[in-house]
Amino acid sequence: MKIETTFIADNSEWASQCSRQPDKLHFPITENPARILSNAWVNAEYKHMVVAGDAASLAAQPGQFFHLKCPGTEVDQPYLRRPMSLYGVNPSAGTVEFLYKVQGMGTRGLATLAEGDCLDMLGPLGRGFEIPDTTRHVLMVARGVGLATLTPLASAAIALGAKVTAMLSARSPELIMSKERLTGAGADVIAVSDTEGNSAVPELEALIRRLHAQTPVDFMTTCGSNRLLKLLQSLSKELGVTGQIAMEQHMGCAVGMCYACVRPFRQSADSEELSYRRVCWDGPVFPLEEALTW
Amino acid sequence: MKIETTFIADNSEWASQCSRQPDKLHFPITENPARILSNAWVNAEYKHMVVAGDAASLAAQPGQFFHLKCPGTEVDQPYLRRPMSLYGVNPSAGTVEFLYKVQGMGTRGLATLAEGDCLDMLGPLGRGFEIPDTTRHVLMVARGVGLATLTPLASAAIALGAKVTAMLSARSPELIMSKERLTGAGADVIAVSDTEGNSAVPELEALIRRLHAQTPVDFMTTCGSNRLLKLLQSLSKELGVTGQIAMEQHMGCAVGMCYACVRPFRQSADSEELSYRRVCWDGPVFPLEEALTW
Amino acid sequence: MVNTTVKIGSLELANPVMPASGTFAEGMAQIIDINRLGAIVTKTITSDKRQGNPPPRIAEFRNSTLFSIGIPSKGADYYIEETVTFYRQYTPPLVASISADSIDQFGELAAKISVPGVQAIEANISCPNLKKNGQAFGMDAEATYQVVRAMKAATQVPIWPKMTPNAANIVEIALAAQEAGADAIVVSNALLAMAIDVDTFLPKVANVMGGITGPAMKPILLRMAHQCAQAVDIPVIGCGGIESAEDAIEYLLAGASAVQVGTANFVSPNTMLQVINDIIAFCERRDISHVSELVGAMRHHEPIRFEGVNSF
Amino acid sequence: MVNTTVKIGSLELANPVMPASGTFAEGMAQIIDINRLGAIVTKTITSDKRQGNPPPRIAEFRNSTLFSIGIPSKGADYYIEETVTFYRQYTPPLVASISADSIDQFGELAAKISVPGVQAIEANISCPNLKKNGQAFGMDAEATYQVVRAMKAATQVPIWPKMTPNAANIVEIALAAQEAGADAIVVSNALLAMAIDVDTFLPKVANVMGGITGPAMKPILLRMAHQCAQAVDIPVIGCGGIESAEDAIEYLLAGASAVQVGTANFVSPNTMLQVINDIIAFCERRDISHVSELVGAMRHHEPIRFEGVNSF
Ligand SMILES: Cc1cc2nc3c(=O)[nH]c(=O)nc-3n(C[C@H](O)[C@H](O)[C@H](O)COP(=O)(O)OP(=O)(O)OC[C@H]3O[C@@H](n4cnc5c(N)ncnc54)[C@H](O)[C@@H]3O)c2cc1C
Ligand SMILES: Cc1cc2nc3c(=O)[nH]c(=O)nc-3n(C[C@H](O)[C@H](O)[C@H](O)COP(=O)(O)OP(=O)(O)OC[C@H]3O[C@@H](n4cnc5c(N)ncnc54)[C@H](O)[C@@H]3O)c2cc1C
Ligand SMILES: Cc1cc2nc3c(=O)[nH]c(=O)nc-3n(C[C@H](O)[C@H](O)[C@H](O)COP(=O)(O)O)c2cc1C
Ligand SMILES: Cc1cc2nc3c(=O)[nH]c(=O)nc-3n(C[C@H](O)[C@H](O)[C@H](O)COP(=O)(O)O)c2cc1C
Ligand code: FES
Ligand code: FES
Repeated sequence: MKIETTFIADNSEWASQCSRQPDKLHFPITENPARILSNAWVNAEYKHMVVAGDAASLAAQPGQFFHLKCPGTEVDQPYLRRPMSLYGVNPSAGTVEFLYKVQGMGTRGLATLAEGDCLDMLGPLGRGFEIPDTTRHVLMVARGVGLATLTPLASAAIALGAKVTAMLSARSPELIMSKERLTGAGADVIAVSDTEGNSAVPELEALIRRLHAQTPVDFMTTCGSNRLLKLLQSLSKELGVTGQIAMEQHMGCAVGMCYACVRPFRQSADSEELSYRRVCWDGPVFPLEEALTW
Repeated sequence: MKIETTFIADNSEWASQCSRQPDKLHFPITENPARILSNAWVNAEYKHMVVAGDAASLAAQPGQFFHLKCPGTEVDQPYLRRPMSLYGVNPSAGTVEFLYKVQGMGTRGLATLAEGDCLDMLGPLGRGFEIPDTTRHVLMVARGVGLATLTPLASAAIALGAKVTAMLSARSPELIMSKERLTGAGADVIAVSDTEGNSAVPELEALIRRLHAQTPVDFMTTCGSNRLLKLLQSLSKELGVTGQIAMEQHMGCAVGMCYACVRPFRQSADSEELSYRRVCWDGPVFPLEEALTW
Repeated sequence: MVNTTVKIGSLELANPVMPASGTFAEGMAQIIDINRLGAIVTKTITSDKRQGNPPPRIAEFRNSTLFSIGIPSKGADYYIEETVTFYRQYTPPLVASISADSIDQFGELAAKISVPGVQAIEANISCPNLKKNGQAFGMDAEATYQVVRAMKAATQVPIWPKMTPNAANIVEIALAAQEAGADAIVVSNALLAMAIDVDTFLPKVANVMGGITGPAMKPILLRMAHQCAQAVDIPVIGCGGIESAEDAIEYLLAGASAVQVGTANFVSPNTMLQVINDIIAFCERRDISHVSELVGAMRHHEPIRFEGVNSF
Repeated sequence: MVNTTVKIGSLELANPVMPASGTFAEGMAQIIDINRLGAIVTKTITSDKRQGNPPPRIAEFRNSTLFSIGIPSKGADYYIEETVTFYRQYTPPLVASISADSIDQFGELAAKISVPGVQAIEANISCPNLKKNGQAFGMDAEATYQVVRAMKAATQVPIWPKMTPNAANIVEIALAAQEAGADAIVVSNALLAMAIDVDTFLPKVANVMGGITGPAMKPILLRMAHQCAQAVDIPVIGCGGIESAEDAIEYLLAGASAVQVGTANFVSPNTMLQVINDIIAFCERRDISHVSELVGAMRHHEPIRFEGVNSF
């Protein structure tokens, strides 16, 4: 894909303050110093960050992600960037959102950002979800971080005219996030949790079968969890429903250059032939039936 | 030199908060997390830092120094410590003072320290000044950073019953520091500067000769400057006055282990035989007549 | 106006900055104007298709990274049809990087990919992951000589062997490459390294060992580039740990005629353009009219002046 | 109670932590209780007196340092009279480190310093600064064999040759050392490196090249320690970039029986004691009753489970 451009990237501009939004419209992916609008805790483990996006980042699609340069501290110096899914984008408000779990050096650094600070973000990256235009009922099954990735898909599907059922699973009810956001977008939300004792795979399976019996599901998505992947793979096969999964892998470049982020995939459904694909560039969203459980 | 001790160093203690002063009395040199009492600018280039010292550091002598672990920032991570002369010590108040020029990565880090912060300081280190007990008149000639090193010598010499004349040289009168402190200690202060046009070597030489004619100088000290060293070396030889110089060199360990900080010295006055000595351990104070100009 | 052109043998580059093999791909064209680069260097390919090493393939340290990728390759046909076609849309010369299992295959692959659009071929004789314990052609002067000879015999396209820093006698190997007719040498690839997770007792990359790259490695690889530049007459292209113009200038001062930027492209895809801009600014500040004046311009400390006293 | 003792041949150490040669001296006894160390290793000496390299001798990077010290030495007599006498006041075994210009001199010096109190002799066959371009005995398996043989013939004291990471074939050299009767090997000394000040165009150390040390080097030197530990039967003492218990444990997992701490002693003289304390705490947390259980305990990634599907 050749990008038509006479634009000469001026990096002094790029490197300068985040208040300036350099004109990089010619490039679909930008390394953009974005201004933080807010970065608040949603529960004990997760933060919700809203930034002012440039034109390129405002074109982000559900399932795509950004590669974030996490600020260092005296002790932590995260050398590489960290991938984060698009949690929301609002082109008219000019905002891009992330929902992230604070767990290691990089995300601890992200958590230190305050309103007005600068976040160097590279993106949007990867291939997002591709829901067939004819889709009538999307089932999203998400746990933990997977929620951040799936949430923006709901509005997109609803905009297509589809019904969306979001099954949210978490360790405890307090860790269920995005319920309001999903309901607000018009999705039906089913929340389950380990402490309530209704999040085991057999129970989810029964739930999905009931749902499908009521309003047939014709697109299934999930993210991250191995046991959810297994469940959806077997159901999608049995019920003849297509679907996609968003995968994760440790990344170097996030733009398809380093081949660090590979995972094995089947060439096609049921194929015995495997090959590595780059999560960052060939994905992170892949056909459900080609993913390998691990 | 064997240190008598049954003390087992407990590093968890050392590594803990700076508010605690671990009992390390048995060791003459400690790696001590000291609390910052103040750290203020004295002019556009220099800061004056006061810390709460432990027992070992309160025993510091003029001419000795500390090796300071300078805090890092997101961009700067000074890996090694930075040597800083003792600028003042007050055992009864429990304070140790530094006067430092903010110039590079390490000193920029030091400059970020605020009251209540922790400074990991190793010391006291090196061999300080040794003024013969019979000394009657000490001449100190200092420029820039050299001042920090020589200042504590004034009170020590005065305590010995000697008269002290301090010649302070700087680029401009605003950069003359410690005048009050020296006068307060009982020293005569002569301040010269480049902008006033009275700091050239021939003028200083004439000044010293006049001073010596009035009240014979019997001990000369200087620090850091090559042209001042040259001047004092020739005068000390001609006038038969002994003296010492405090030298600087880039350091690794500061405790005589790495041999990074060597400079060439004469074996004795006028000797043609040279050898390297460690500024940190054999010095930083050396006999005036054995130092080499550079 | 600073003249930034450099000559690498018969090839003139608009400026001395290019990517290091394996750290650049088509995706970069969606982020920066790759027409501003001195050259384009692609990921090493083999003649056949290969999958590379199992994941995890990457670990991160404070100032460097450990990669154990292997040489995943879509093969020579894909390269000629897709990769070369893609880069022919752009102006900088395209440098292909190849690897092979035998000396003959190095020659064959060089011949095969000498298609219009390929303006130099890097010989990756140094990939630390491909051969057991990193023992590759580039560890040995004779094997290096043979590989370069085979490639030179097979094609008119300039050949740039890329040295491995795991070799002790890198100067000897550089001389062997020159002797065999190399048009330039790239110094160098990545040092073999490893790391273990002390919680799980597992190696941080599945392959146990990988190549360590990034700024922390610069002083070692700079030393090697300097040693090679002092020994050979052909141009040396410096590579290793470059993330700023100062780093690139350090390599030029040490004797390199051009530089390759690797891992820094991952940290910031704008790095190479920034390096070019800042080299120009550096030259302007110091009244250097041609970047090539920096090449080999390192000075030396004068012996300590003992002012009439005899040294010991 | 965690048992921290380790055996290095016939020598039993109270714990596996000791200083690296050249990074420890008498001054340390004024700061920490050196009786808590596993062993004491002194700076390399030569038989004669030497001044070492001209300053500047040091440059600092973000996570490593470049030292070009040479081997300043007060000679063997001073060592025996002053240094050994000093350390005999302390309990940990004293390990002398020696260097020489010829194989015979290595033997002679080993014999000379085999005085009561010296409990092992490290052979610094790897000092990167002493010989031109760092070419030292340790670059060559045959020379290493000869040096160790000469020393073993000259003394009953255990001999620990210290490998140079600048050698490509470190395993071959380790095997040669073992063959010659080495009681343990230390892996390893510092990699040769350099840096140039882009303002002055001067090298950052007067000698142009020096040894690069510190945490940034750990992944490379750990790899070498692991390779050697897999090849030899004698104990490997790991060295390079250790600044925490985790670093030390990484070396143990990779197969080292003990470790040496170098540059970290400069950053914090308490490092070694901290490492000892934290290794004990680590073992307690994980119910490891003897530190030596960690030696070589690295596990391996299982090949990707393809769940019934044939692998490619
Ligand atoms: C495409 C994609 C989208 C993602 N979206 C989100 C999201 O929206 N919200 C969220 O909370 N998390 C998300 N993650 C996971 C997130 O990238 C990791 O939590 C983060 O990198 C951890 O970095 P750290 O330094 O805090 O943790 P550490 O554990 O200290 O990281 C160490 C190294 O491992 C890598 N790493 C650790 N966990 C992961 C992981 N799960 N995936 C990839 N690399 C990892 C880090 O990038 C770093 O290089 C996503 C991952 C991918 C690949
Ligand atoms: C015994 C001794 C006492 C000193 N006392 C004082 C003092 O009281 N006040 C004061 O302002 N300065 C003093 N200095 C100088 C002070 O150590 C340096 O200014 C400081 O190390 C600079 O560090 P930086 O990172 O800010 O500068 P940079 O220039 O970034 O330092 C780079 C490297 O060079 C070393 N370095 C730079 N200049 C010197 C120098 N002059 N001496 C030794 N190493 C240097 C640094 O330690 C560091 O390793 C003293 C130096 C010595 C040797
Ligand atoms: C992810 C990755 C992949 C690489 N692949 C190749 C390769 O295919 N061929 C090659 O010659 N070098 C390869 N290298 C080495 C780089 O070209 C370069 O020599 C090395 O990274 C040192 O430069 P740096 O420190 O700037 O990264 C690779 C490096 C990385 C980080
Ligand atoms: C200042 C300095 C001096 C050294 N001198 C010697 C020496 O005399 N003999 C020796 O075998 N190694 C010497 N070394 C190398 C260290 O013993 C050690 O092998 C190296 O520093 C790597 O360990 P580190 O990363 O923990 O520092 C020296 C290292 C430094 C930093
Ligand atoms: S992270 Fe580099 S190819 Fe995916
Ligand atoms: S700084 Fe290490 S000996 Fe002086």
